[in-house]
Amino acid sequence: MHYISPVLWQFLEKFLSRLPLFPPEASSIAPYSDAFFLYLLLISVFGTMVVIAMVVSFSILYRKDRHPEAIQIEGSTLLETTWTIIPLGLFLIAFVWGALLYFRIYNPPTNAMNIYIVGKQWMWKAEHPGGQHEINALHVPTGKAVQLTMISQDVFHSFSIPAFRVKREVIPGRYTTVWFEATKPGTYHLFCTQYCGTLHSQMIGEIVAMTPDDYQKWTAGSTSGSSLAQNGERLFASLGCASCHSGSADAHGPSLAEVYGGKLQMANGSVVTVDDAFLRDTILNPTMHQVAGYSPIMPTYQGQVSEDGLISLVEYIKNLNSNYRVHQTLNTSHVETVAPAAPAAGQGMVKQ
Amino acid sequence: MSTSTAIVLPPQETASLPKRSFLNNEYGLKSWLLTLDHKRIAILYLFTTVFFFTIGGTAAALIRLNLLTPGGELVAADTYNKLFSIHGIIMVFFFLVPIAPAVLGNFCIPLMIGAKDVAFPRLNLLSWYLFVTGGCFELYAIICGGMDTGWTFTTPLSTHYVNTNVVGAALGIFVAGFSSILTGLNFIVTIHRLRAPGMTWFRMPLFIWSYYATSIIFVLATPVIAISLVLLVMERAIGIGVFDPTKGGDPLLFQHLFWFYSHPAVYVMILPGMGVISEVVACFSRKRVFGYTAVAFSSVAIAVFSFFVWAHHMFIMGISNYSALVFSLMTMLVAVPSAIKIFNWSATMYKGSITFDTPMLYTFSFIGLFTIGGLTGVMLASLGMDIHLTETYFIVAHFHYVMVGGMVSAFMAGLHFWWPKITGRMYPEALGRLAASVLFIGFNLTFFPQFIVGYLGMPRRYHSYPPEFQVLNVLSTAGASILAIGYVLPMLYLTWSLKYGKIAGSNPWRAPGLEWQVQSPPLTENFPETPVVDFEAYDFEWLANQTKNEVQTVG
Amino acid sequence: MWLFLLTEIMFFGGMFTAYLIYRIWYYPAFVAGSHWMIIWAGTLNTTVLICSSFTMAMGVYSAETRNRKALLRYLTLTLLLGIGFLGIKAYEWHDEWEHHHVPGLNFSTSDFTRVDPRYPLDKALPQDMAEKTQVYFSLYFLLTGVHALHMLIGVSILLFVIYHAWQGAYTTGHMTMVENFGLYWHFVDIVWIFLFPLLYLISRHQ
Amino acid sequence: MSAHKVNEVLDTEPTHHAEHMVSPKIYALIFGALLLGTGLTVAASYIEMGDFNAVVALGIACTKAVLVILFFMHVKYSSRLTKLTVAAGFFTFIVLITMSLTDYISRAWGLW
Ligand code: HEA
Ligand code: HEA
Ligand code: HEC
Ligand code: CUA
Ligand SMILES: [Cu+2]
Repeated sequence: MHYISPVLWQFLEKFLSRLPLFPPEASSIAPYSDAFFLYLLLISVFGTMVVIAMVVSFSILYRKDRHPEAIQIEGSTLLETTWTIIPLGLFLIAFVWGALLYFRIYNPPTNAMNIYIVGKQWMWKAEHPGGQHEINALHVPTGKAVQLTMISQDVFHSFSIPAFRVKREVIPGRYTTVWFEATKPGTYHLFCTQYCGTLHSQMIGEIVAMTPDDYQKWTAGSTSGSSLAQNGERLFASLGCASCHSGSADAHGPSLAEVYGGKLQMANGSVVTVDDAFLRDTILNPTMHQVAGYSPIMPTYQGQVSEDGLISLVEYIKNLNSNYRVHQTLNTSHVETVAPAAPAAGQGMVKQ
Repeated sequence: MSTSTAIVLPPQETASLPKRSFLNNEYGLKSWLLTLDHKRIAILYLFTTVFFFTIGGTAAALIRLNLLTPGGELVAADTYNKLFSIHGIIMVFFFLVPIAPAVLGNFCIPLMIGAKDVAFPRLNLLSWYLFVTGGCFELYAIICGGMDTGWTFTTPLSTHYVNTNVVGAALGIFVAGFSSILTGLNFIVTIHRLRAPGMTWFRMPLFIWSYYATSIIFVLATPVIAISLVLLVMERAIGIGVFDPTKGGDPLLFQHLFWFYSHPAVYVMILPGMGVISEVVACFSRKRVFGYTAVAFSSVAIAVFSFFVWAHHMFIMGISNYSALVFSLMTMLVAVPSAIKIFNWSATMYKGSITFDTPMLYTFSFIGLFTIGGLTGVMLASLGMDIHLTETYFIVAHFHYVMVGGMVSAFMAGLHFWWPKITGRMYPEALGRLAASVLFIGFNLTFFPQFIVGYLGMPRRYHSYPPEFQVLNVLSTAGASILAIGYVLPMLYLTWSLKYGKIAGSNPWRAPGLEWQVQSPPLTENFPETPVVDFEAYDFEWLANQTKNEVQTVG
Repeated sequence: MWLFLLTEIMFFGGMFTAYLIYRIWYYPAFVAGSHWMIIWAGTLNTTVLICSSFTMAMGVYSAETRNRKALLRYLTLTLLLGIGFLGIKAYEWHDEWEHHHVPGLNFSTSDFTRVDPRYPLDKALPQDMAEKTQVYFSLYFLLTGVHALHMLIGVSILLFVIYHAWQGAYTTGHMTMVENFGLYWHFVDIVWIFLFPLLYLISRHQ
Repeated sequence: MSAHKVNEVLDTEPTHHAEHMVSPKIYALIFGALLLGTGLTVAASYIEMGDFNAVVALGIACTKAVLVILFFMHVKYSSRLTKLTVAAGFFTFIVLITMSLTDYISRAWGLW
């Protein structure tokens, strides 16, 4: 080849070296996903082959030259049932297998570390619990389950890491979660896969999976001061939350210590699990999540806290093991305890 | 070739077109634009849909050209977004949804059931005008800025964040939707009321069964997209808060409503094709379709089940996991009737006497490509797999396999099959076979690489992409140019054949359907006298007796 | 004709679905919103529509019995009742406009964040829920608006039908037009029969 | 062609050839019932019944609708086909609502 045309050769070389046929398997879920894909591929190839075999062999056997006179056949119930049952069976296996995989991918293990993702036109922002911020990049340790809690500030986006075989829609107004456990250190693609406007194709970034040691170094090297929870604490004080959620017996609101992860009895009789989405929602729409035994006096904080702020608050409440810190802030920011600062702006029209 | 073909053309030296037919009954533009004849309306539709196809196809060509290089140097990002939105909207709402029902259905249904016309000829003409009006809105929207929402109009993007001509586009679809509704209505009533004496339900060609199923979907599903578009326009124009998360609305609700129509609509796009395939397979195998009842009922089953599966487009969009389960299961169920059909067609060839004319070649490519497309659909329907595959080029490949490889192939099969009936002339057979092969090769070259690049993770609707995907994209673009030849070729030779094609005679394929028992092109009133049907569908023995006392052309 | 009505069912179906879902979500807002409906107007309108349905049915009957005069009389009555309905509806809309209850164009939550003087027992809605009354009113205007549009179309067709009936059509045995129009009219009536309780009544008391 | 076959064809015709004329008396009766229903719902809405208010109101509305459909719209006297058509319409309507609700209701159940 080489002596025929160097240009052609170069071209081919480049061509082939740029022809990946299979994405890297870089998360603990990827092998499972690929195994399932293999199954689907197999039944598809099998089904296609059966059809092709029928069509080709009949075309050869019964073409007009060989078989000038057609023999009329009505049909066959036996055959009909066979080719109803077999595909149905194969499809149902696919359904069960797929469902199991789905729940595996969308149900984070309880010990996962949490990273917040905010999507907006057209960038990704990641917020680590330690307060590190990243734009269009995400550093994660290998060998550790990482849960992403994601929200969009404007339109639908979708957070996709092909190498990890995970993807989840990022929705305005609601947290969604996805988790993965990276297995191989490396840099992988991060795509926004839901069409989100002009620069949709620029809403990309990279996932850097690093060994736990490297990750440790990275976190240490890129802290920007206070952690998320610390930010949250500050907000908790300045927004006046502490005045009602002081944890003392005569407080207007329930104590928030250790509330995360537990179950709450609601005023309308239902029982909910307190997760990130619930915390966010109660801050914005307290009336829709009335805790039993309290009156609906909590003001809405819609339009007053940014998504980042909400994330900090949520992170703070999640880590609130006792009311000690709340009392601390209470003592330091006494001004706000008199009247909750927020409702003033809440009166009248709040419209964008 | 002469031994292996079923074409029995009349002796060409003496043959002539019938003196009187629907084509030369009246002349002048007015006689076309105000016609109530279903056959002329079909031809009007043919012109308009082909017109829209060229627009959509041009957009596709630009998309593929732009994706030749990873940087997307050809057009700017927002132009690219407009291109694929135009491509999707035009191709779906103004080409594929109307093409099969309105062109082939309009032409064939009355002929096949032995009726003079459809039940409401005026309504039929009105639907064409609605369609054209909708199309004009759409063209207006495209010219005045275009729209860049994608064909799915996802809220809140379409309501609050883009500033292109979404309202115009939505209105266009809204109006065209009424055209679909009226067509569906017309067909249902026609099939119920106007069957010739003796044409019982189980003597109807399978073509009619599948059009019946299609019409049901038209009538029941289209209004839902109409209302969701109304909501969308209201929200965009005056800012009501039904889908807007900041006002307490749920943006997902729009998708529920949208897909409640659009999933059944994908079966609108395939069922007519399945009807065509049944006819063609039977004719060119010279055999009754294997398992007639199974095929007939599977059409209806597809139509019914298609209403239960819409949320499979939303598996990762934030619907609840439980409901994802339900919808995934239903999707698996709806895939089965399609499998039944595929197997029955294949089995029809068993012990047949097969010839390989152009329609049959297109049928083969339908069977192969639709099977691949459908099975990849099953992959998408499997929850865990969908997470990885959704919103990538895998989906793009899936739906082009079913829509282009499936339905467009079937339409081409049908067009070639009925071409002699419509025009009275044959298309050039050798060119036809060539075009069918070119299409098949070009198609696979275009879209098979997209499966791979999709599994690699390349997202759809991307104006530029990481360089390692380039090779596959180059292949795909190369395929698209072959594909373009494959489409332009039939356009050319079909036009050519209008004047120079061989005279076809009334039944060149020696097919058994009622439509083949009249002259081609048929009379305006279709049948000189009401036919009485005393034979089963695909009754080749009856046909053999019949041909002994040769069919006559009137006039 | 029935097939066409199927289409209509599904057309309204989309909106009813939306209504149901948001009602579950934002129950208090829907209650508060419906407190602002003018109940006498709604009741009156329901009655008007039912009357018009009755006169329509009688019109069809007169066509069946080939009684041109009666047909004309009943059709005209139907027409008047239909116009009456639209008038009352317009009055209501005007009222809602005055109260700033039209989302998107003219909306303010102030009516809902304070205690409603007519329902002193009810508490005022907290701000976040008050915002959600917009959803209620959006749906209210959509549902009634689309319904009124249907009435408007119905009235226009009715004019046409009356004109033909006046010329003596329909009373000679060919009455499909009247019959089908009757079906349409009854359908529009049925939609209102559901809209009335959903929008006006079922939250009266909480 | 045998007479039997002709019948078979005619049976599937949706027109009500053997038109059953509903007498004005029945119309008046239904009319009265509808007015009564309206009065009842309005009255019922002023009685505190908790969740039952909605049930009662919708129950009455459904009854009224059924009356209109059966008598004013002649479905009671129409062919099986018409009945089937009407049923199909309501069926899809129910499908739309219930299947959407599967999502909305079970969302609150949270993750697995
Ligand atoms: C003509 C149009 C058409 C048709 C017929 C289909 C048919 C099917 N589609 Fe497809 N689909 C689309 C058009 C169509 N689709 C479009 C346009 C989109 C994307 C929309 C967008 O987002 O822009 C889409 C997207 C789409 C999705 C959403 C993906 C996502 O967004 O995440 C899913 C998921 O379930 C899906 C599934 C299916 C299934 C299960 C079928 C089934 O009906 C297929 C049934 C057929 C077969 C199964 C093949 C025959 C079977 C055999 C021969 C048996 C084989 C034998 C053995 C296994 C032994 N489709
Ligand atoms: C019926 C439906 C239909 C048809 C027939 C096609 C046909 C084709 N489509 Fe289409 N496609 C869709 C429906 C369809 N598509 C939809 C619904 C989408 C999703 C849109 C969205 O994301 O919102 C899509 C998206 C889509 C994409 C993804 C864009 C993206 O996500 O970024 C691509 C990319 O390759 C593509 C390519 C093609 C190609 C190469 C063809 C070819 O088959 C076309 C071949 C035809 C021609 C090339 C034209 C023939 C030439 C002439 C008629 C001559 C006249 C022209 C000149 C003289 C210039 N399509
Ligand atoms: C006026 C007093 C008041 C203020 C100020 C207030 N809350 Fe509350 N909060 C309440 C009451 C009362 C409840 C219980 C009733 C309910 O759910 O509405 C509550 C409930 C909650 C809950 C859910 C119940 C639980 O136990 O998990 C959370 C979370 C919460 N508040 C967080 C906050 C945050 C964060 C802020 C500040 C940004 C804040 N609150 C400000 C009074 C208040
Ligand atoms: Cu964000 Cu696409
Ligand atoms: Cu679908």
